[in-house]
Amino acid sequence: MPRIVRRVTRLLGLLGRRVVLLAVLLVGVFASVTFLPRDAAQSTLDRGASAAELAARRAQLGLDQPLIERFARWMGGLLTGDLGTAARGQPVADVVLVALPNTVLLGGLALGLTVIVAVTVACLATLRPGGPLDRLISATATVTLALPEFVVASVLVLVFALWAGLLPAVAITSAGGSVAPQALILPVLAVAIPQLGWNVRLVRAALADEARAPHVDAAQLDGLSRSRLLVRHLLPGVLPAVAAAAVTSVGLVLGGAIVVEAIFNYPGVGVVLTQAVQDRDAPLVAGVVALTGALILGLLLLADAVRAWATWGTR
Amino acid sequence: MTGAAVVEAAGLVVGPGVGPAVLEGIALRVHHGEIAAIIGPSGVGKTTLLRALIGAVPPGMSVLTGRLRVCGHDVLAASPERLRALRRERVGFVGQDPARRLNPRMRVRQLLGEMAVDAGPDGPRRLLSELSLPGTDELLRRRPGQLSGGQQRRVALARALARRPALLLLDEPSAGLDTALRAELAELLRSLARRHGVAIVMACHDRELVDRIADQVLPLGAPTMSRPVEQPLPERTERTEPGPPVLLGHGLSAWFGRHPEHPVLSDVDLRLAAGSASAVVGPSGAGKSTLGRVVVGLHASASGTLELDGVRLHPRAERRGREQRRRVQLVPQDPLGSLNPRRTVRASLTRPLVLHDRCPAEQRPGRVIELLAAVGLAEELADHYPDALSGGQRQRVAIARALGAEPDVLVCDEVTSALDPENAEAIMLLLARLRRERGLALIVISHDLRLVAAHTEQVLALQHGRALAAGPTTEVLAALDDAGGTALTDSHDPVGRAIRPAGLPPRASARKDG
Amino acid sequence: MELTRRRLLELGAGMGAGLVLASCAGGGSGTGVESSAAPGPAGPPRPGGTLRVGALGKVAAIIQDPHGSQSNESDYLIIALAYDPLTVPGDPRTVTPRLASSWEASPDLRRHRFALAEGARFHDGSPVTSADVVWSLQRLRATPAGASRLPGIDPAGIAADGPNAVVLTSNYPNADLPLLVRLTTFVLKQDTADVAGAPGTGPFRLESYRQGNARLVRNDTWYGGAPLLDAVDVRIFESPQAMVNALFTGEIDVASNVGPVAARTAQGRDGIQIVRRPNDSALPIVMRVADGPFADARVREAFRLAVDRDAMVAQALSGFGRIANDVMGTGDPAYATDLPQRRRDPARAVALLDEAGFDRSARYQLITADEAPGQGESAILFANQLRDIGVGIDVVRQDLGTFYDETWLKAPLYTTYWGTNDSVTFFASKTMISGAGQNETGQQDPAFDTAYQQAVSTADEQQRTSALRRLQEIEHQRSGYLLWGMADGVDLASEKVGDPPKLAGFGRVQFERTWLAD
Amino acid sequence: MAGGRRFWWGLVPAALLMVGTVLGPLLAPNPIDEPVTVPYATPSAAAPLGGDQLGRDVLSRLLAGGAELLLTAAAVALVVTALSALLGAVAVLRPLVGRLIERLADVLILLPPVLGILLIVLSWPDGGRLALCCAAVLLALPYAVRVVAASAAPIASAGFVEAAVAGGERLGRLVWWEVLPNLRAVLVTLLGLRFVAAVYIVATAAFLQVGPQPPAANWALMIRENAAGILLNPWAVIAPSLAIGLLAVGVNNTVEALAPGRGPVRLARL
Repeated sequence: MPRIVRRVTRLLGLLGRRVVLLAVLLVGVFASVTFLPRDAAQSTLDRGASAAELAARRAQLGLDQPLIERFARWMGGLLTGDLGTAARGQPVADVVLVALPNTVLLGGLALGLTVIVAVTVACLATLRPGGPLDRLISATATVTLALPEFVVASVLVLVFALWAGLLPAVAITSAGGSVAPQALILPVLAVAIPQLGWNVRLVRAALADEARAPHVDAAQLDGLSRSRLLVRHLLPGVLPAVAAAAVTSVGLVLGGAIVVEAIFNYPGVGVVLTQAVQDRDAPLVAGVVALTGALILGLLLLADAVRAWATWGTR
Repeated sequence: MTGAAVVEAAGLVVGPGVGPAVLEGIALRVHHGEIAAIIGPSGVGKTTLLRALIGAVPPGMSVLTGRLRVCGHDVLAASPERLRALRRERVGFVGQDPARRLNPRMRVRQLLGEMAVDAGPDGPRRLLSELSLPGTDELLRRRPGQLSGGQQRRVALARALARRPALLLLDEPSAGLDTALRAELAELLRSLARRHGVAIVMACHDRELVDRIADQVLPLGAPTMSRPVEQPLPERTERTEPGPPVLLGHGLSAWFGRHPEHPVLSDVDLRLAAGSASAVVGPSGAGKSTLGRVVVGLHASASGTLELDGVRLHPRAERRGREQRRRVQLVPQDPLGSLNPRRTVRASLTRPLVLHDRCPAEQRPGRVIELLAAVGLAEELADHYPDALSGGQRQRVAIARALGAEPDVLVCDEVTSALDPENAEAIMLLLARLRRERGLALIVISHDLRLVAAHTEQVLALQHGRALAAGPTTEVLAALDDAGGTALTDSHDPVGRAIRPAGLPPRASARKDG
Repeated sequence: MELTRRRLLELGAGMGAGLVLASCAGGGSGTGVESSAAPGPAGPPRPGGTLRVGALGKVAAIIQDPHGSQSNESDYLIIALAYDPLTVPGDPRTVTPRLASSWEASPDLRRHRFALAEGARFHDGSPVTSADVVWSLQRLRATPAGASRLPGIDPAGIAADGPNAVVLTSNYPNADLPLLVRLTTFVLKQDTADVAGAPGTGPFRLESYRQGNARLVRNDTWYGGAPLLDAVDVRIFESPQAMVNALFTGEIDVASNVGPVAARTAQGRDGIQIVRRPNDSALPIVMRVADGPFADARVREAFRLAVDRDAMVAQALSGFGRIANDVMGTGDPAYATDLPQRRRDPARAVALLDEAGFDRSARYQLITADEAPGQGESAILFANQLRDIGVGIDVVRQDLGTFYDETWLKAPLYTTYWGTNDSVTFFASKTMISGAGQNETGQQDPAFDTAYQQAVSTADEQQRTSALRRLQEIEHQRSGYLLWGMADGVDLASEKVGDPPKLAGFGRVQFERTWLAD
Repeated sequence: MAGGRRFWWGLVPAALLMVGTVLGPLLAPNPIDEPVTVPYATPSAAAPLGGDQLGRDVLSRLLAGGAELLLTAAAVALVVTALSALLGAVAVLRPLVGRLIERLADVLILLPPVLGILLIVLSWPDGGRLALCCAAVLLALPYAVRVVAASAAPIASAGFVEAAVAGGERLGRLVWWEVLPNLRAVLVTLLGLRFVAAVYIVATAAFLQVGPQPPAANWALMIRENAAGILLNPWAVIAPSLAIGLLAVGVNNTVEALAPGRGPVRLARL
């Protein structure tokens, strides 16, 4: 089947290009953290440390070497899986690999929730375009568009944790480091809700476009029921758009996680990232971006595969 | 054929409610086993009538007055559920362009199974055999994209028949079928009507099919749009002496993106004499349009030499000299997109005058009037917007705009393909007249061999990007006709014209080819 | 509220001028404790139960080295439970024995001999020897902050005196040495290679540590008597808001050092004990004495009269604190309570400013940072109050990194934060004597310097008290510090927590007597 | 123009809200930085919405806090829309530029936007509001250009543009006269969405304590500052939260009311 081979090579080519892009991004991030005012030595040493101690610390952190050399060494390490050491001495890999799974759990659940709810809500809106439900959905979608995560999180904590006392206000990690399930509910909602607005509008627009396709008009003339029309004739055509929307949400979900983790004291990588930026810790920041970037690359590949599968027989 | 009529329509008026109605005073009675044909030029409302029969009038229009009963139900007063049941069990509708009306993601087995009355596993197989299609598993597993044009049309028909309908509505059933398949279709429809008692109503352009099987014929009135200006159709434009070659192309090749290994056009030579009209023909995908785009400089990834009066032309229009860009002009294919919807006709025509400063500022309004007259359009059209004009009028304005630059070479890329026969003929005559009066050299890209034979002297036939034959039109066409005649037609475009459903803009993603 | 190394640094040097030998009788004025809202559990203390304690800290800044500088309160709490220093803060004696059961100084106040407690053992059962203590103190002295944590003690000055005693020799007579070793002189086994989680001698043993959270179980063989709790779970919290929410929804039992707003929120809820620890932290406004617009003492006096101290305590600390009298070290037993308390006197302030030729048309910058709850708010309020005497103040907020690099010790007018204020001489030695390590006001005052020397270098009680009095008079009269009030340290605890720690400052880590009602 | 009733229903409340936000500072009953009551006081006559962390009147700060957020977000939205219109049109006419923009958009998917804000604003020490605007524009531009390019593609391949190119028109004229006029509906809708996205970014930046600093009255800062006293006076947090939501909905409805109704346009990301 030459077509399979051609399609796979195209996907790999796409992946290859994106890996290069990730490398470019890492250069940008590493350099920008380094150029921030004050450097890692000043940020992590005690106040009132003497100039000598400062110089010694800079030498220890390698800050006295040229940027290109430091970045080359770090990237070299990246290839062999060694993410270098953070400004405070712990290996970057340990810091990130402990925190990243929690953020992936939070982000993954939020993304899943967002996509499922967005598709169902968009379908409901499409059943009666322009109807009261459709207008209500687009209005609420607009509201959630604008509400930043910390606003949603504050209100959720106030209502469900402090007033109603139903859910824990804070994510408590058990000894093994995993977060109790009911402590996940509010953070996931806080990250998912701001994403809902975008995804509902996108899927709604994709459904509206697909509804104008001739084969949908033909299906209507065949007297198919509304729900069958939606599931068998509209939704398959919309999958690529849903996949694309979900993937672009990943970056935003990660951004949201950073904000929500501080409020729920959630042991994720977001908190590590903000502190790393305060500490001007280039290896740690670049390490986090590398791992999250790799994660997003995987998801992008998945979305491409979905798009390729969805348009398999039609070309 | 006695018994209750399957379709009873009287005094039907369908229209947008404001302005002239599209259909007036329609009366139709079709009994079981009877075949009715609706005939008339395109755009007169045949499809609208067909859709009205099952209560699916196109958006923006409605059935204003009249009585309509189908299979014993009053369609106009039916509730949505009643209407849905009627369409689901009693009426099968097969639209034009089946390639786009079959769900691209469903396999043939599902397409038929979804509507089938007898849900047995071999139901789809029997349906396919009825339509002389191999009921093999391999075919049943295919998706519409993997079927030929003819196969797609028959699968669509099979899907309509799967529900054992009492009434079958067909829109241009014979389009895209070659002569043999059209004969089979006629047989099938006749047998459906006679043996299974199915009432059939079809909108059809194909006189032959109508004469052969239609029991009654419903002609719809002439189109209400403005009458195009035309002189009587001379048998052939008289031949003028071919002048010195103005445009020479040698070893022209072109490809898409960064894949020169799959060229769309390879090693084509082109010779265009001043004042001559040469056509470029060939099936869709042969590279006709690509050649035109290379000539006007819209296709950058091309190679080979192109010379205007001996001076080399850069493949990209932006890099060509101002005078070179003035002397070669393009008339685009799709009338819907040939004019900027946000600009009045006057603004569109004034622009070339300014760009190539053909005349001082104060003379420009007068010049616009002349251009409109040259293409046979009334002066007051100047202040209209394109959406107020018909397809034919828009193509004429596009030609006028090209003339504004007083070019030496005019590339017409399928300018008649979206027009009905009468308008197409008028445009070709207009081009012929302009050629004579202004010594224009014409490159006419078309798949309408009848027009090409009537109005061009030279022809270049392309197939799969290669030059098949070149030379005087009459000899080349005759030679190719003897060689089986199918070389120049293709499965999609019949000898007649593929009517693109008016009003539907090309979907954004449609790639430009052929 | 972000924690910084700075807070730990000042505690390292120890504080309080308590008499070296005799435990001073008079209780400190400010160490009284009130707790409102729910009272503690009634009945005798009972053993058992796991106490879940929340403490502030950044996951990115976690550190397990007892001799390192812990910027997280959570890390310090974990270390203070698992390891023992020589002496610890106490009430009423500000220096109470821990690993050192007793200590005495040579007549010239330079050689201090500490006797080790009987039966002190490491968690792995091996006894504590003077070699372990010497090795630990040498290691502490070698850290970058070592010199300021053991001031005046060179590495050579740390030596064993037999198996159960250690002698510290100071370069200058220093009566405060037992006080200085109170909080960072944690003792480890000699030549411990990996200090993280190494066996300690404290009341609890470290069982597990993960990303800043830790579980410590009771050390039954603790020489100070086995604690009542089975175990202590320490939870790290990035923000006080998250910690307080966790307490309200019952996920932790104690929220340590939460600040005034959380305390007021707790007043509205039942089942929450509010533990107020007065004189916990100072939020002075620093006016540079050496140069700039505040070099003239009259201008400083005018600013000290322009501040509305009661309004500051009410608005910035929500009432959880007391007004102060511009003298640092209010928790010191020898604090001069009889100095005249300054009150708001705008008219006098304006007169003084004009007399000093102060330019009231210009705008001045008051730089602040969010280091402690109430600090940012106090700056904004002070700027408003100064508008009443016609002085335009722009409040500039900086992040902590920039603040400590560009503002601290340099700017003419800024706010700062000092924790645990039970020693006047500590502040004098740290910030006000000429050449002091952290001279925030740039003060060079010979009279003040001689008063300080007399206070620390005499063994005679009478001489020491009069020198301390003289010191505080000068500070009250012309120092650069405008100390408008002292914030209470506030902990919140559920009603079933018995005997929560009640000491100001870092006394809050002492959970060895705490117990849980069932 | 969209249907009459829907037009007024969307426009009037939104316009009122926006005018109220801009004129807010003038309507504030109490000075915005003078404490009028006890910190986190519950609503009373002196302070209808209670006190904030310093006892300042929440209502006054609410009225004063909107103008800055609205103007910053509007500025960012306008710049992003204008730039993306030009770049989008050029992208479809010059495939090379198109591919470059595509790569940039791909890179940005990999970068968490919050980190982007932090890096840009912190590298501009006292950039304050301007730094925040530049960060917001830089982060939003690639996606916006993608939206415009997606809508401009069919126009660029339309006959009249190709005829113009063949006829010798230069790029500038093609963009300004041929492509952009046909993108009016898309651009107006894009402006609405960009505004909503800008409100999100400016508010999140304030939460991360970059950009405008206390004691400025700013809705996002209010939410962060008063989070500690959320149980004492919930209004100190709920009021600004509602305000942010209503402002965004108001502006978006205004834009949708103004945009010529062309059905839901294919919208892309933030």
